[in-house]
Amino acid sequence: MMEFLNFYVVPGIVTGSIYALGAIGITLIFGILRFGHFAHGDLATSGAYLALGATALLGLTPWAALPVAMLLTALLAYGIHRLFYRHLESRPKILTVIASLGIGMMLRSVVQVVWGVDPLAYGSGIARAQAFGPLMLRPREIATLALTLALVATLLAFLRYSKWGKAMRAMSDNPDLARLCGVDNDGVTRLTWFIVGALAAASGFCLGINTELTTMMGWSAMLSMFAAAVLGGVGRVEGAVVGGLVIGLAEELSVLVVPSPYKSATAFVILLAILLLRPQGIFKGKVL
Amino acid sequence: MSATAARDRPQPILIMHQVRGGYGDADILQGVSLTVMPQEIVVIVGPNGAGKSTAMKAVFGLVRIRSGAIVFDGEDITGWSPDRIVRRGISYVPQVDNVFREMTVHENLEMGAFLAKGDLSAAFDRIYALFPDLKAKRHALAGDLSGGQRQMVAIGRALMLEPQLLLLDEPTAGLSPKYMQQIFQICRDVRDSGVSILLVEQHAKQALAFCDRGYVLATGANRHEGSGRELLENPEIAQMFLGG
Amino acid sequence: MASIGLINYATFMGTMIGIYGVLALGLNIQWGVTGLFNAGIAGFFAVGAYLSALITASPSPERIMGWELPVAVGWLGAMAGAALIAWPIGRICLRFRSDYLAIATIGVAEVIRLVLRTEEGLSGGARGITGVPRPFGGLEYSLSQFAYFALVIAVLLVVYWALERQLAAPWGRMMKAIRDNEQAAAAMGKNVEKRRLEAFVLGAAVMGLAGALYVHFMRAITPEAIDPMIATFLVWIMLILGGSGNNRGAILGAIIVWIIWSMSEFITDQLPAEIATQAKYIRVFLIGLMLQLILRFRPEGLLPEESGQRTSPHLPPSR
Amino acid sequence: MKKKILASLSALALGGAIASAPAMAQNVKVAYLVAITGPIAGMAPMMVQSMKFAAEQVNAQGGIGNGGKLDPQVYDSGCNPQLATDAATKAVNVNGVIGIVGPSCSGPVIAVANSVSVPAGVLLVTSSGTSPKISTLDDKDLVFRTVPSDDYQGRALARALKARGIDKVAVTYLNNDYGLGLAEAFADEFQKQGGTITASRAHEDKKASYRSDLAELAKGGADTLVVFAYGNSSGLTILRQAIENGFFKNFVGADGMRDEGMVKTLGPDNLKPLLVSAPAGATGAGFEKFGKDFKATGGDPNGTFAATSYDAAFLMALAIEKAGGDKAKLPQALREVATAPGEPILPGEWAKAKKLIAEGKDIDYKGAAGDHEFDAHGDVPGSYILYKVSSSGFAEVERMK
Repeated sequence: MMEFLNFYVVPGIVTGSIYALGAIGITLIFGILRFGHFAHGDLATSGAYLALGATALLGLTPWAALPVAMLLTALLAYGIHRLFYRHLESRPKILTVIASLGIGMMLRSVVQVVWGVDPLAYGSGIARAQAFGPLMLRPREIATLALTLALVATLLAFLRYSKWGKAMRAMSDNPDLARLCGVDNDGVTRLTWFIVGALAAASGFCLGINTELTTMMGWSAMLSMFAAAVLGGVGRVEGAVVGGLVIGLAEELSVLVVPSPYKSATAFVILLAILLLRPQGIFKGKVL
Repeated sequence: MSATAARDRPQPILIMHQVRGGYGDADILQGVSLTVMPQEIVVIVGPNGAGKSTAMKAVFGLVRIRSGAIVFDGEDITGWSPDRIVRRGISYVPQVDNVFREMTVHENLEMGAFLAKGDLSAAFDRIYALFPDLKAKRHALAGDLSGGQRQMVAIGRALMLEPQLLLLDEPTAGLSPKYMQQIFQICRDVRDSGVSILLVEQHAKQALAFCDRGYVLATGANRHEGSGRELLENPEIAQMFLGG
Repeated sequence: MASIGLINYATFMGTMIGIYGVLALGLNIQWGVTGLFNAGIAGFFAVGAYLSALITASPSPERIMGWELPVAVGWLGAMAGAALIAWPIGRICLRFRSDYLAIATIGVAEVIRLVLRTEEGLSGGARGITGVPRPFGGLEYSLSQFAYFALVIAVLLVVYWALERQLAAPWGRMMKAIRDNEQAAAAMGKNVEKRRLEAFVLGAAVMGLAGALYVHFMRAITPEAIDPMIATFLVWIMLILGGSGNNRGAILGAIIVWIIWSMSEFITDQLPAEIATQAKYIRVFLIGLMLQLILRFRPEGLLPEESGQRTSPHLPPSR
Repeated sequence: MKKKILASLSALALGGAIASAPAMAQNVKVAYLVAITGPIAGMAPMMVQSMKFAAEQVNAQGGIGNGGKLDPQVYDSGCNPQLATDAATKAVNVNGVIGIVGPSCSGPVIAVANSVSVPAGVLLVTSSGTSPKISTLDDKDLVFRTVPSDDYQGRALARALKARGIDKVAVTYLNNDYGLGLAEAFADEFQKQGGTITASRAHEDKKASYRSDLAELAKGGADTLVVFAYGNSSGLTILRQAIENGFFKNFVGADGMRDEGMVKTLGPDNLKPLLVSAPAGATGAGFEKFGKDFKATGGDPNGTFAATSYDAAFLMALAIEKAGGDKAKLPQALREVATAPGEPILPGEWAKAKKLIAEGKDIDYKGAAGDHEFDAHGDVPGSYILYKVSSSGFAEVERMK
């Protein structure tokens, strides 16, 4: 039983919260800007490497470098929007989806040019687990969970109580009506990209600190993140969190029933099942 | 002119003069003219495809206008963007999707006052006084309300910025007769609080009975105008919508 | 012998262009004509390649099939197999906007890759399948290359001709009508979902055929060939650059992009060793940038769709 | 490059007049096809560097033939058959190389051999294609490799573990030709020797967590885990998570796990229970000499496939010298310079080899990664060393048989 908890459930939740941070970004873009953002995984990769750059250049500890990376990635995300996506706004959304596929490729190759393709790590050595009763946790896992919790709580509070958070929800809910109310479309878009960039960086960072940094890490995780977003219900932040946890757990538990190489297929199977049975997701999100 | 025009008022709050325009290349509006006086309920009726909703959307800057002019409160607002028009004092309630379904009633009203600065409590008090039902449901999601309540939320949202003119696009569509009368009563209350109302109605008979003045459009142009009673008594109109 | 060498290289390049041209034609049915975003071209390509290999190669104790049937049977099998995979995916995803189809097809390609890598008994696993016969494979090198090149071009032309006919038929006109104005088409009583599913499956079959052409050219297939960059992304760039909705545009795109892609290595080879490694990644970056620039400045592609029905370029059904 | 294309084009126009010039008076082009991009891109820089190092030594010590130079052209094979065949076609047909060193990864080797190099009669020596399938290609004796088939290493490792008294192991392997080949050969031999494999599971790389995999593997009760993966990829993550969670007491890997970066990342102290095997020179002298020389130029002789890549490049040069630049004679020449009997030649001894070849004497290259006594398939039998982790990297434990 404890083995099950420590080696299946705990890693599943940690991985799941990493997916959740990514899925929130995907769900926000899907809900507010209304397109699937296929550069999201690579945005997370960029964030992870920017944190690494900050540790190297500024001499920060990894966790101190995280806010720097979140800020830089937020700017990066906004910059990508300004340079590329914005010009496609008046066109069918699917063109932006295609563009994002190319942006992902560009981000990846920039990371490969700057940092090379060898796996890198924020620090050396290993961290043995500490026992909390029968539960075995590593400090970085606790930190990952705490960070996810803090970011999600902050975001939910922002969306619930602040004027601009409500504007974002209004845009996601009913964009035409939001415009009739005088909500500044560009302002909400800008804000969305900042938030999405920062969260993507956090997601990439957590993935990096729990394993290693590789240039393909984000691309590999993207399918799971999308599945999490759709599972939770498109446009639903709390849905993305639940979806992320479900996908993370499902992937870890899948080895009990299928050969390990098919771990990556778990997310896909869940995605297809949810599209087939309940396309609006657990939390009744949008169906585009 | 009608009896109401005899009241002593300086000038109309809204003048739409010979407006032509539409969405794509085709013009739906083939020259529509109408006026709205302060504290007046004006209704636009007409058969399907007559351009009723389009005429209203033209006021709110949602339609490409090819020729003609729209003057609001003495200022030419032809070609303005919707958010500028909102700031100038016109609110618009679309026919469908006119609430934020995922947000609470209170948040819906808040969004209506998105452009306002400062304390909103007075505005909330005003709206909740007008719609006591909404106050009880203030924390419910708008999407969970009944159709009539949703319409109230939409109108309440539009009134948050204290507009001078309220545009309502078929507010009673799909409502039961009971709710329809309730909405009409709300319109009167709103008018009496000092706001002019221009609305498009499918239920011509009931609408003409309650409005101050009405316009009948057909194929994108004015056909008849007059007080509600005059129009109701016009045999041609009765033939057009009501009897047949 | 430089001259023969150049001809050999041109033949190789022409064959690859032919194969990619077929892929681009397949994508054109799905995206250009119908507005379906398939981001898992590699998966259908792989199914075609593996099936044709299994049908035509000699049997091996390590895996199934190996029927040594004629290559033409392999090609038909490839098309049928890819279509069979596409059908359920289309059934599930075509109800939604194309973003869902995109993520689902990325997933399908990934699962197909996993299956082909893992199931040794099916696909030779990570080691793949070797000893796939090539038509005219017995000839001397240059001659054999040229003969296969001619065959690929012939197939490309047949596919092109068949698709042009199909598009000129009521089916094609209906597809464009659905893409440009789904509501209107649906109102006319056409079974939109069924037509779109047909287009998706037909496109997948053509992609499967491209996979078959590829595997007989290489005489072997391993899971590495199913690379999203090489087998999916490059095809997208080809179609968008060439002009989606236009079959000739798709082929032109295949020609230009493959030449740029292949020739750019001659340039990066001239760079000093220290940055030569990086240059390979810069090449990928530039391909991505090229896509952005086309989307922004010439979204209709080099050869825009001819029919005047469209009000704006690239107008897939929007929901 | 433009110039090259122009030159080729003018040659075309002149009906190939240029092509008739004597071959040995000028430079000889060989292609180095390395997976600079793609899944094993991390190993590529050291492979390229060691190949180029071989070419530099050749050119510094008299070059090829009568004053010619070895002109290596590096291509990206991307660990992808489309890219590799494209690159090989360019190399053979446009740039006129007479031999190919590489490509990396077995899939591309098979594709290039099938569709380019064998039909065109070009010698191919791969330094990192380890699939047993390469042995059985219908290659007209044109495909060789300086890296042993996975089969040898897997079996040698199985015997070595058994000899050290390890009877019960669990195996996890990367789901590609490298991992699979090793795992199968290992399992076959280990069981033949009477050992027990409690669990054997493939894994995909780039996953964030392998803990559930590890838990499954540990269920059989073995305290040794054999990891056939790369130390700069999933191998690193698996070792980290196994050690952190206290799965297994001992770890065993093959050459893919002999990764200095991994030791640095996890810390040498934590990796004390790790043993890895890697191909070695039969006498050790070859590797020692290569190691010393290569280190002096800033290379890492222990880099994965660095030694085999060096040998492949150096052997290619020796064969070209022996064959007098005649493409058709290359395979035969390669066998002659690589196999006994003959005067032993160590890595870097180009001038000596050149002199002996000129005198018509037989030579026998004893390389950095082994003696390279090619068998009928063009394969080399592996000889391996078992290493443990020390504070300064990897230290030899014993030679394996």
